[in-house]
Amino acid sequence: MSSSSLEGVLGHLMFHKSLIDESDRHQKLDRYLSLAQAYQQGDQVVPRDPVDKALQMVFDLVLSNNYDPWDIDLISFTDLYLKKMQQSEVNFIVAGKLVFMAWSILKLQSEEVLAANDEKRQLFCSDWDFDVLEDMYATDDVPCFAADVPEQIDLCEAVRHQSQRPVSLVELLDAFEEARAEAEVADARARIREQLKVVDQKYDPRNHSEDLEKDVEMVWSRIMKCGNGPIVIDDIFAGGKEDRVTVFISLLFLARNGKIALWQDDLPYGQIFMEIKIPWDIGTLEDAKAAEAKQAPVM
Amino acid sequence: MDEALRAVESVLFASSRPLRMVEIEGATQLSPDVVRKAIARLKKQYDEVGSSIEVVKIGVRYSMQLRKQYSNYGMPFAEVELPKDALKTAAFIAYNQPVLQSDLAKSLGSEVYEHIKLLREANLIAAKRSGHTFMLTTSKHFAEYFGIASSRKEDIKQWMDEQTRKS
Amino acid sequence: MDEALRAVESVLFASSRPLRMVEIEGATQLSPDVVRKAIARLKKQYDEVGSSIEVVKIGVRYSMQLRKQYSNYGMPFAEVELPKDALKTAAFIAYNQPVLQSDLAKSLGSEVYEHIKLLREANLIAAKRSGHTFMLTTSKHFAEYFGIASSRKEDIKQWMDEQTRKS
Repeated sequence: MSSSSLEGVLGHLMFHKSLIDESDRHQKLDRYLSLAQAYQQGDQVVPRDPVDKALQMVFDLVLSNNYDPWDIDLISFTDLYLKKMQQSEVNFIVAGKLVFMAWSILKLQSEEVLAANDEKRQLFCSDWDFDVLEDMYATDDVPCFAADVPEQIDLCEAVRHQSQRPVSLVELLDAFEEARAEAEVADARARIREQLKVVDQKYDPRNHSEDLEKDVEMVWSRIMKCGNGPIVIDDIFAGGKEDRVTVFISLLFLARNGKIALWQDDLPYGQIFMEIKIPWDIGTLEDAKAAEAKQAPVM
Repeated sequence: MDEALRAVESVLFASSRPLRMVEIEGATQLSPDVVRKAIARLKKQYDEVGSSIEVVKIGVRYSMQLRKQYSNYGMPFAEVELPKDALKTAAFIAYNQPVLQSDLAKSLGSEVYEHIKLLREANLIAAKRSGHTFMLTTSKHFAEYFGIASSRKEDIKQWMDEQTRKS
Repeated sequence: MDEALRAVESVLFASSRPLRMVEIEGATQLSPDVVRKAIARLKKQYDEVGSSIEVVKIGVRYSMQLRKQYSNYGMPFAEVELPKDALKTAAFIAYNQPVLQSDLAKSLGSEVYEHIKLLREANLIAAKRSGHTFMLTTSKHFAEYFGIASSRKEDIKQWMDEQTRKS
């Protein structure tokens, strides 16, 4: 650490102190000054206060790395700070806030760059409470890279000749093979599209869903007649193959909708069972015999 | 005069295609007369030194190119004058001719329109209006270009079949 | 020997990129020694006649290209890949390298991000992560692309200074 850099930091803090008139900020600045002065006097006692401890680390880094207090390289600063944090016992909340502060400023700086404003806005950050440190980084000028480029410098590409040649035979044949393969794929696709059109016409989804709804209704009414408890699905069939298919599809539909449970104990050819899942208290199951009696003509 | 000669040389060297007089005049800001004289001197210079490069007039255009006896050396580094995709379209037309432009687009995609433009510019295919589209065939130049003995469409197809079997 | 000279000339003329010795040897079927001597004689010939074309060594490669003072004539016919603005950014990087991307944006404005993308795609610059930004330098290809004899950053800077003095 050089004495000039410490003077720079002290001067920086004094400068900000002279600008403010609010008492709480005075207190904060005084705190920073006392920390910096303790450093100046070689007082290396580690502060007990976690905030002081974290701040001292900041000063330590700024001074030992000869940072310009008006222009801190936040990328290298954050990097060093995180490394130091890992080595010493610090209050991670405070340290975290400091890192977050540095990150916020960096983010603002990068947004500034992206916005590409010609006028350089004053950096402002409200998310952190070390307001004086904020001022420390907030300079009117965004640190700008002083590049030295003669005005007239102009790069132009080297100009070379590009010879052209006719297409060779092999190239023509290769191209032909590729074109033929591509055309075959295109034709196959076109054929599949045509076939799908025909299929679509045969199976109008609207008719299909109407049929399914009717089927399910019919099967449900059959289930209702079977009473409660597990039922062998054979009991619901009432006819030939077509009826079996209709019933089975309807059962799958009901199972998918959570109305019934379907299961099979012996795989793969064992009996298939089903049971109604509707809670019993809201169910309207009818005893088959009672239902038959109801339907019977009144004598 | 030497500066004019060098200016014309620069323009011819940089271009990979033959240039018309007006293009050379425009790029060099020289009068037609000066350009013409510069080209003549340049040609003489390259001839006298026995260079592998020559300055030639092709139709109404001027070009700097390798002399025939040296062109093989340059081949590996030269670029093909037709893009590969356009070539594919040319091959497809040659094999299936006569073919409707609309059918071609259905089989190979809409980029064929761009290829057909290039192929017509290179004078490799011929197009004849047919309803709302074009009927495409190979041109006479096609056979010359690929060194096929006959320009009859049946012969081209047969030749392609033979070549494919060979490869 | 003259035939070797012409063969090498053909190869260099035909190629739009600088060639390595092995490529020239392969295309001409000449020994390394003969190729090297032919290149030296060719270079001398083009220099003595005051041609707008020069034969140069770029790193380990050889190239036939327009002399810088004539490249303006050829530019309109050359296949130029990069917009002028991106070239300016490239010049800035080359002259100040290594340079932080963030510093570049501060100096030249946010459009440099677009240029850097283009320059990286063209393989003209190299980027290395440095904290939250990138450290930019010219790539090996940079020297070839611009026809600069060396790809060392000090040499590139010196070359740029020389070009400025000449113009």
